[in-house]
Parts: sequence; structure tokens; C-alpha cells
Amino acid sequence: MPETDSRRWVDATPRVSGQPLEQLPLDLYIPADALAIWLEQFEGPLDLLLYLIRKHNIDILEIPVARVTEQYLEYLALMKSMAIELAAEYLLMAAWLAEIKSRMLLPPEPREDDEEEPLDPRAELVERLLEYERTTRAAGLLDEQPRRGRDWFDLSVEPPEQLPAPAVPADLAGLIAAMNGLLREGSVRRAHHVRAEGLSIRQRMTDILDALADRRSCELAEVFHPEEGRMGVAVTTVAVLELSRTHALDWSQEQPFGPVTLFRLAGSPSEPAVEEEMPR
Amino acid sequence: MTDKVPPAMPTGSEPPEGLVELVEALLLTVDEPLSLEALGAMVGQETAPELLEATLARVAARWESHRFIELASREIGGRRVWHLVATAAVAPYLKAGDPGRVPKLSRAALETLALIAWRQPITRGEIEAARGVAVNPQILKQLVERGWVRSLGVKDSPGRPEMLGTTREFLSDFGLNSLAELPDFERFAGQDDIDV
Amino acid sequence: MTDKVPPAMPTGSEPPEGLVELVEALLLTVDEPLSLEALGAMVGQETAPELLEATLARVAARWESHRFIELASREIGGRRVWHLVATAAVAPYLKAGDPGRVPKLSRAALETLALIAWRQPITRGEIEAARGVAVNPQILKQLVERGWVRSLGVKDSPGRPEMLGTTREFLSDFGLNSLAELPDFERFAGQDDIDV
Repeated sequence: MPETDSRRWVDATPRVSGQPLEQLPLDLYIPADALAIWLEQFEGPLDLLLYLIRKHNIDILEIPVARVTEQYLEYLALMKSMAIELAAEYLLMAAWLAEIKSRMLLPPEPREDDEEEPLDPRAELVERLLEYERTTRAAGLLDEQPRRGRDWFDLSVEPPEQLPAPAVPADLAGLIAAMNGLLREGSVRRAHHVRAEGLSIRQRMTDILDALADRRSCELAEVFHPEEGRMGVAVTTVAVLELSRTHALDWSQEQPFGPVTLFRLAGSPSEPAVEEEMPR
Repeated sequence: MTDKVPPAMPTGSEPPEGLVELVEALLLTVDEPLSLEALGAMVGQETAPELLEATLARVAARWESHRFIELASREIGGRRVWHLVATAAVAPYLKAGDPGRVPKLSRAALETLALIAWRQPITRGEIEAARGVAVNPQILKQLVERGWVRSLGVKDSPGRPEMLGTTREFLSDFGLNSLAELPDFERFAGQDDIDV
Repeated sequence: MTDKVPPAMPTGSEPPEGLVELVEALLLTVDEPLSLEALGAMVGQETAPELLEATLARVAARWESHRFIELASREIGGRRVWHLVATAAVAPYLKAGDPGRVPKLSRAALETLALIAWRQPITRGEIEAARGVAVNPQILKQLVERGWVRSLGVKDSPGRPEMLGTTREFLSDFGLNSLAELPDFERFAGQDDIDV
């Protein structure tokens, strides 16, 4: 695809078809904001071109490049006038159309083997339009296909408790998707006004609680890992502070700069209570 | 939800057939037990709880004679929830047919595990707050039995809630060396908020 | 399986009520659609396939008048499988209860998914060339998160672009048994059916 000509078209914008474009294309008598929404729905230059070709019942293999280019530029000017941000691809396409148009005016380039017909300057454009048209139809077919979660839903009853739970395979992608879904719904953020801690801090919080798993107290020094450097010390400190802030542990210090002791608050960890009632 | 067409609902307490069938379908489609509130939110807020209860009674009656499925209800976190369950009579048949079964974590289980992984130490109440529904004890049990979730002790706050965290086995099963290898969502979430 | 008590089974082709209820329960308990063989293995090998077929017909009849649930069957790898499913009629209610549930696919997402399905392995650059616009990373992320698209590794060409393809879940969510069931991509273009 030629890339050199895009600037030329940008310079020409104010004078599309020789005059500033103030009037909508004839077939577009719709309110301006509805029009803007409609224009924004084009999926790109190929989509817009295909629309123009279909609208005017043009044979895709015999595109009148001059006419189509003119209309394409009109639509682009219209989109610009509605302050729709145009992707660079639209401008590249404009440049490409202009190039094809000018090559159509020149005598055909002779082909090296000169057995076949001379190369049509439109050939590549036509191929890309056809490919995009296939894509849109394939997408339409997919959309019509009955789909789980839209057209039908799995049903299930809870299996009887006597059934040993089969080992579920670990599914990291599913796990990440689940968390992402929760965050997107916003419920997680609302429920947690706590400043976001990084996962390394979360990990350290768990490690510290672990150190207290089988005894009532331990020295702060035991959970520091000097080899981790300043970052590691900071992570541990934040983890301890967060744990004590949320009443997950307590700490004491006999004298300033003396050793700090961490205390487990109560009850030793056991199997999580998965029984029916849970105080809330 | 303007595209929702709730079935016509008379004010009398006798639930219309359409509502009974809808509640039946919802109980079978959603993979966790449903409370009256949850059902109400789906069926339409204007549905009176009494009507929903009458509807559940009708659903129960429809399945009462069924040898293998029943409507069960239980209390979770102070709220009554309902779901359709297979009775013990199905168990021997399920074992026989096992080979083709590919077990998968339900969405509810994945979300619970995700919250435990990313937000540990986390209490059950915090999971409930984040997901907006009561934690199904079956799901926690499943995660504990699978060896991925464990208790980290209790918190000294009202109710002395238990803190949950993931295990070493969780890391190794999910191919992680440490939790820090999980994507850090806080930044993503922040960006999403700006976008929307 | 000595503890299994198959329902009494007369030799006539009319399935006994107990068998109908058992098959119903199995269809609802097992996560996957079941073939006659799978059902036979669970119910008991001695059950004739004809009897199972008659039983499935009875199950279908029981749910026929239900507004939201039906017995669906399809062909997988040359074998017919059955499952009980909720129809699209429940969708608005599920959405009301959980607005975050499965977002709609945009046209851009559908086109991207179509290219990945038909042209896999395909790189991002190839998708961009075919659609004429840059690929929005959010769309790829969405398709990966829904479990439909995955990486097939990188291509040994400049920039080592990633090759994308569809997953097994894509097939099952779209009710396909294999990619071969998708019509030939080339057939999508043609002057004849360009309707304006």
C-alpha cells in the first residue's frame, strides 16, 4: 500500500470536490447526531468503501474509481465535520484511491511475460474488498449460529453429596477471567476501600500468618528477609501493618528500638468452617 | 432491562404457570443456590416475596414425586436459598458413567477462588461483599478438599471471622512460583474506570 | 456397581417412569451432552438402545410445553448427543440478575473472531490487513477471556508475531463439532448474492 500520498489528501481536505463541503450527501437526510452515530459505525475504510459500492449497485470488479473516490472523500469530509476522529487507515485509503485513480489515466503497464492482460491498477483493491466482504459474511454467519449463553443455557442440578468430588483441573485462564470479570463489574472495588496492595504484599501477609500457625507469637525479625533488600523490608512492614490494622494479628514492643513480637490473636487455623451457619 | 418481558402476574397469591416455569428454569440455569432476593432481582423487583414463595412451593410440588431430583433449601449466611439437587439415588449411576465427565470449576467457584488468590487473607464476609451473593459452603468445601484453599486463622473483629488464603499446592497446580506472578489487576481496574 | 439398583425394566418398548426420571436426572447432573452409549453405560449395559431412545422421546415430551426448557440434541463426531437446556427466553431474566453477564459481541469482535476461526493460524497483522483497521487489543482480550481464542505460538518471521486460533470451547459454545462444519470461506463472496 502506498504511504507517501496521505499528506497530499490532508492538505486538500477543505476543498473536496472543488468546494467546501457544507451539504450532506443527497441520501442522508437524517438528524445530525443520528448521522454521527451512523457514520461512527463504519468498521474502517474497507467497510465504508463496500457500503458505497453496494449502495450504488456497482460491480465490485469494475469499480469506477474516480466516482467512488469522490464519494469516499465526501463521506470523510462529512465525518471530519462531525468531529468524528478518523483513524489513520481512512487517510491511507484515500491516498491509495487517489493513486489508483491516477494510474488508471496512464497507459497500462506492460507485464513482463506479456502473455496475460495488463495488470489492472484496481486488482489489489478489489481483492481486499472481496476478502473483507467474505469476512463480514462469515461474521454474520457466526452471529446467527445458536450460541451458548445467548440462545441456550446449560442446565444443571447439584450432584448428590455422596459423589466424591472429581479433581477439577487447574484453569489459570479461567481464574484470571473470573477476577477480571469481578473487577469490571466494579463490585470488588466497591467492597474494598483498602488501598490496593500488590500481590507480593498479599503473599507476605499469608506467609506471616503461616509463621504464626503453630505458635502464639514470633519475633518480627523472623519474618524479615534481609536478603530481599529494602524492597523486601518495605513489603514485610506494610504486610504487618495491614494485618494489625485489620485485626488479623497484634504486636508489642517492650522498649523503643527493642525487638518486636507478633501475636496470633486467637484460635489456631484449622479446616475452614464450611458448615451451614457462619456468623456474619 | 427494557427488553425483559416478565410474564403477566396477577395480584392473587396463586402463581401463574409461566412464573413457576421461569423460576424452575432459573434454579436450573444459575449454578448456585438462589435466595428470594436473587430470584426477585431476576424475575422483576415488583414480584412480591409471598408470590415467589408460593411459586417455590409449586416448584417443590412439581418435583416431589420425582425419584432423583428434589428442590432443596437451606440457610446460608442467615439467608434461605433454594436449588434443585440430585438425590443420593443418582450417585451409583453417575459413578458408572464417569469416563466422559470433564469436571470444571463453576463460575461461582472460580470467582471465589480468584478473590481468595488475589485478596488473601480474605474473610468469607468480604467474599460475599465482593460477589454480592452468599458464599455457597459447598464451593468452599470443594476448594479446600481440592487442596487449594486453607484457613489462615481468625481475625479479632466482631464475629471472629476466619481468614482464607491459598496453599502451596494452589501455586504449583496453577504453574505459579508465587502469587506475584498473577497479573496485577489494580492497574487494569483503574484504567477501566477511566474508560467507562 | 453392585449397589446400583436399576429401575424395573419391562421388555416392552414403553419406558417405565423410573427410567424416564433417571435419564432426566442424569442429563441434568452430568455437565456434558450425553450420547446413547454414555447413557447406556450409566443406566446399565443391559438397557436396549431402543428403550433409551423411547425414554429420551418421553423426556422430550415432558418438557415440550415448558416455556423455558427443552431437550436439545445435536451430532458430535458422528454421534447424537442430548442435553436439557434453557432457551433464549431466560436470557433477559439472567441478565437482570447479573448485568455483567456475557456482554454482546460487537461487529468488530465478530469479524475478528470470524477471521480467527476461518483463517487460523492467523496473526494480528493479517487480521488488520483483512479488516483494514488496527485490531483493538480490548477485543482480542475479550475473545481470549471468553475462552474462544488462544495463542498457537509465535511465527518464525520478523517480529515473531503470535499466531491465533480458536479453542474447543469456541466450538462447543457455537454448537459446532469441528471447524470443518463451517462453510468454505471462499463461498462467502460472490456477485450474485450482493443484495443492496
